[in-house]
Amino acid sequence: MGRFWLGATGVFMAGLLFTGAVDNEFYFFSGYVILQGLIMATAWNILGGFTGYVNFGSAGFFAVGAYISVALHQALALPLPFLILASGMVCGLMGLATGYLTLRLKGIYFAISTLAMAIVLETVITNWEYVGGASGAYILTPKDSLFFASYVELLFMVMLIIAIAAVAFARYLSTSRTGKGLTAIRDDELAAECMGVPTLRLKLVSATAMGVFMGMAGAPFPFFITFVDPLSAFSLFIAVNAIAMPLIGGTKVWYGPVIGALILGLTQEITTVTISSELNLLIVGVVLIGFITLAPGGIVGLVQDFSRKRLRSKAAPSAGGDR
Amino acid sequence: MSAPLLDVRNITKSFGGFVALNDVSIHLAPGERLGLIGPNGSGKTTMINCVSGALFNDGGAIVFEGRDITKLPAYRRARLGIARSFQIPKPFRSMTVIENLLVPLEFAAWTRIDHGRINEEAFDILERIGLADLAHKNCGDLTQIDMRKLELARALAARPNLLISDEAMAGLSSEEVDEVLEILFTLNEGGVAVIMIEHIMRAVMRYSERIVVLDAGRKIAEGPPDDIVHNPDVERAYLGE
Amino acid sequence: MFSGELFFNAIVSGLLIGGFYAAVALGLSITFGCLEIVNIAHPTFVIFGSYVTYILNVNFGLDPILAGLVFVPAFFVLGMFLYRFYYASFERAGQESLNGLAFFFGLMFTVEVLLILVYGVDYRLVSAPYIGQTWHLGYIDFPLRQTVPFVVGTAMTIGVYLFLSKTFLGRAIKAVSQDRLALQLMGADPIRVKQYAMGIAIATAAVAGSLLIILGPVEPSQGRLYIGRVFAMVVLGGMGSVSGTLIAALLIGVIESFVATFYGPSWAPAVSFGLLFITLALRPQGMFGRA
Amino acid sequence: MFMKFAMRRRMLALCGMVAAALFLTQAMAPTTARAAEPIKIGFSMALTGALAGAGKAALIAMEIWREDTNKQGGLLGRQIEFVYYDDSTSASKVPGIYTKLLNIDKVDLVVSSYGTNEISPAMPIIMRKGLVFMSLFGLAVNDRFKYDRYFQIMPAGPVPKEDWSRGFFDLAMAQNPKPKSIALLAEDAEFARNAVAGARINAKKVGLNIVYDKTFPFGSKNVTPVIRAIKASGAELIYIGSYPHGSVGLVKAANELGLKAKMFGGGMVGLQFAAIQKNLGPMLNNIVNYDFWVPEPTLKFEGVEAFLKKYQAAAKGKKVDPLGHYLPPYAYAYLQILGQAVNTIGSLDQKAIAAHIHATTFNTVVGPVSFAENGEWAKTRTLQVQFRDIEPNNMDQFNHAGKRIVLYPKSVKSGEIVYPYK
Repeated sequence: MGRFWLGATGVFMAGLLFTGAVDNEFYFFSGYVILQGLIMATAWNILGGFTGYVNFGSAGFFAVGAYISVALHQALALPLPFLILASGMVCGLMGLATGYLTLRLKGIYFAISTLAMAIVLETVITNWEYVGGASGAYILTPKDSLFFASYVELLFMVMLIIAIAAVAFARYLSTSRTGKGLTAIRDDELAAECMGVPTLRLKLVSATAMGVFMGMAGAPFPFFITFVDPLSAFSLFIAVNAIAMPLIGGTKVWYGPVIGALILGLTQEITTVTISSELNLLIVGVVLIGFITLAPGGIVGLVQDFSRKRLRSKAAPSAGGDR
Repeated sequence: MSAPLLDVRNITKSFGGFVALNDVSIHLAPGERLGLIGPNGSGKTTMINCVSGALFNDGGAIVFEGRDITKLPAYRRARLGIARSFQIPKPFRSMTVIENLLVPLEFAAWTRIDHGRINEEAFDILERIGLADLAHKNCGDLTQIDMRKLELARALAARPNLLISDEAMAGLSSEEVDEVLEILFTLNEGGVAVIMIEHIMRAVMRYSERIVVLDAGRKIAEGPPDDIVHNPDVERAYLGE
Repeated sequence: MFSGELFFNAIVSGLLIGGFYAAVALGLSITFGCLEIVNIAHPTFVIFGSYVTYILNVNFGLDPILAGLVFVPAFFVLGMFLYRFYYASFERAGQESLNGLAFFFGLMFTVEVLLILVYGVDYRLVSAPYIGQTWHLGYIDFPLRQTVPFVVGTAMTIGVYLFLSKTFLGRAIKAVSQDRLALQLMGADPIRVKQYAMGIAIATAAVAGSLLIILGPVEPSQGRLYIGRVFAMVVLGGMGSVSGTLIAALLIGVIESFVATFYGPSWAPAVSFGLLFITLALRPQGMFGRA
Repeated sequence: MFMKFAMRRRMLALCGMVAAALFLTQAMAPTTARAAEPIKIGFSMALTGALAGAGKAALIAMEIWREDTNKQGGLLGRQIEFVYYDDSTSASKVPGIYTKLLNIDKVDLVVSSYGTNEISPAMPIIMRKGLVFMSLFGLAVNDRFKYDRYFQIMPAGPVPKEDWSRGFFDLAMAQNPKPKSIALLAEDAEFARNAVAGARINAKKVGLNIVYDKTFPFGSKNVTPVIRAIKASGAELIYIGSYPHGSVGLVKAANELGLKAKMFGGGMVGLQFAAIQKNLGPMLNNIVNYDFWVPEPTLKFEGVEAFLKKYQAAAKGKKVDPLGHYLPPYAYAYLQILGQAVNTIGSLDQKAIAAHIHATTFNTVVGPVSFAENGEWAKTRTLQVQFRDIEPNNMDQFNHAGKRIVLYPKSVKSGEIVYPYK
């Protein structure tokens, strides 16, 4: 068991302890929203950050996840874990299909088709009366919350598990041989292909994984919010966050989106209850643009540059004139 | 003639209405050094794009080591032993020099190498090419000549039987050209067949055992360098009517 | 309920709205098609154009179209500045794919929020003497509220088409990303050419914005509704082909109008985006583009 | 090694920052214990995002109520304080906000945000705490939750979906000869779809033939084909559920195409707002549409004019509806009811307050209000008003009687219907 898994287990145990020790539900609601952002950001980054294929339709995957959950809950009253798995599977297939149709083209076409796909999906769900269509659907919070004090604590732990799974998968991808192939694709796809990297297959793997985790992030949403309609499920804010968090944190490494999600998510939760106004939204936009233009490597990139400089300036006097 | 390593049979490729390659055949023996020349827009790059799999030809067939690879995607061809360098260097910019070599080692050559010795392999290649000092440098900081060398080193790391070198010397000084030629000669001595596309005539003439000339998508001449120099068709193609 | 009256009116109505769509897609056809800059914030600039139109119309009673035209030079400069910034930040470093795209995304979001900060989320409307009037030709209706945007939008598109094919700068713009050699032979500096091209593209947004607000009320986040649609038109029309974009815009207008008239209006957006999706998957060079 | 160390140190610093930020929120939140403790009313409100226009107008009205009440001595002799956060019209923020209000800010009373989407996410939290929940313009939220301390101020009526359009149908069926056919059209979002769903039920009940029944996409730009299809259907009545953007497009298209019908309107949101009324001008004439308050003599309840005067003064330059007829009086009234109930009971005992609200008819700026079992108005007072003699480009006209005649319900009727529409 590596240090990562020790850390992950630590985070999980801390989460459990937190649910046991803290009564104040506010933290769980806030935590849920931040974790949702974290999963979305990590999922987005598996494709967008690792291979450079931008997905504008994150909200579409998320919403489909949420609505699969609504539909199966209504039809079969399946318990939450099954709903999450089903949503993950459907959205994974969706990622695979979109990828198969468009990933052979230049990245920009993929970006546009995800945008188009999100709108097609919104239209479909708006007209799908079984899940409430445009009028929305109510999902009453189940009474049973296992051994947790309240249902939101259960949801919080569920999200924590999904988050750990998503981050672990992203880490596995980026540190494995596959990860090297993905990086090669991002740097130069043609060169990668000519160096023996099966680019289409790797892109499909990423697109599928992205879909799976976005769907999983969406599945518990109806239970969290109790009333879901297309406008709240396909919210632009979700799509913006899924892109902004990795870009702010750093797209090249698996922990970039995690850092971005924690910082941006916390800031958003804090500003909501302190200084909220349009200015607050403006800050997100300006910070995003600022990072993209000034620090394209995100926070991780900044830290790396900084420590490299420090290393150099420390090494300089002793190694002076060596080379 | 021994069984060819590469046999390009009557391939055709057009873009919209523009015919870039028209019924061109090329063959190459194992370990042979072939020069591919022609004026701008004659179809050289299209040809090697078709051979390496970056493009698919419309008609004709490509056979490599007796196997029809016409429909194989580029990465499969790389795994079979066809490697190429690019005219405009395409390094993996976010990686260091040695990491650039690990990509072909781990993908193209994966089934043919000892997985435990992969870093040593990469170092060996860098040493042979003369880039060992720069192994951990970010490849964005390389000079022009080092960038060209990296292109070759990376192609080499794919453990090819056939190396296609696409204008590896464009823009280099006379000494640098010699340096690259030296590398290509050593490579060939190791048994790798080479197709060299080059505008620098001095280099092609010195390096090639045989030369193929393309003009406007057709093969207009083929033969040893000395014959090609005196071929009237070739002269016309280069100098105009 | 199928009748000649419905049928021909559906066609006319679709063409009228299609002319307006062309005006919105035109700028993107230049930036995306010719310059390969993925300005997904373009529709938001159109909304911005609507708001400046609104200001002049409400405060000075200026005709909306005139108001849009007044702002064309300012938008032109804005576009040039935007390209300079884009070039310095992304294109020069070869980072346009991921970061450039995300930049426009952030820009869209920021402009939208700025408009909300200044004007709130209320719907803004303009008044003009022709809004509400209708011409009739037999049983076919030409509501001026849609006919005026159609005429102006189509005229602008044709104007830009002529400019691109007949002038030196226009040809340079068309060559700038496809044919570097031709550009060099023409002796044009690609950066300057792109700068002017972006200026023209954003300038069209000022006019398209005035057309949008003539058609109906405008609020800041509305631009998003158009992103997919205009990209659909540019891709369907064959990247960078202004004439193709015009045809695609008219076609999408007519298809939407048919779906709305004869089937269910609520499926209209899925139809045009579905078309885009299928085009991308099967024939990415566009329906009217060359391979 | 050094890099790792530097990294770890920076991570530590980061964690520190996060912790500090968390601490700050705690510190910045209003502190609880204080002498002569005020009563805290907590709520979430859409101050940014799509519904910010409504949310801000509601907040202005609520603040007027707070000032008015504090001047008269507050509640239970204590001054009133608001603790509110912006949900930015994003439903996912609502649960967090209400748990913060209840668990950290320890508010004494809660009221809702504006609109169905932002009300229902708060319900499970409020229900678990057993608080009285006054809600602002949610449509049929309690149908699913069945919470007996939920009270909704929008005068939809006990069966919200159907009561909503009851007036429209009562008016239509009272005409001679009776209309026979109806077209139904809904914009694709929650309220409009529900309103039309109710209209569909009503239409079937009175035996109307539904000749057109479609929905169109939210925010659609080109509604001309829709109006043309409706025109071709030959429907005598046209009932529409739509949002501001769609409403404006539909009214303009109907005029441009010379749409003829016996009655046209119903559930069009947007026609209640001054800016849109001014822009549409005479195109509005004869449309019969729902509304909640108009300056007709039959609706001049005690206090409403004084309130609107304050509102209109406060609304200047705030990017909200300048006249404030539609929503603000109700945002004032839902607090009025809560305040009256608290003062009568004399404590914050939620059970007693809820029981009292159920049992009482309250006098408010929107008239007498009493609640049904499910927390909706005991009887619908969704007005059907008809636009009359509207002049172009004149906003002030809507501040006076005679422009929006109340046709329904009978209790507040101020004129007779002009029939047919065109």
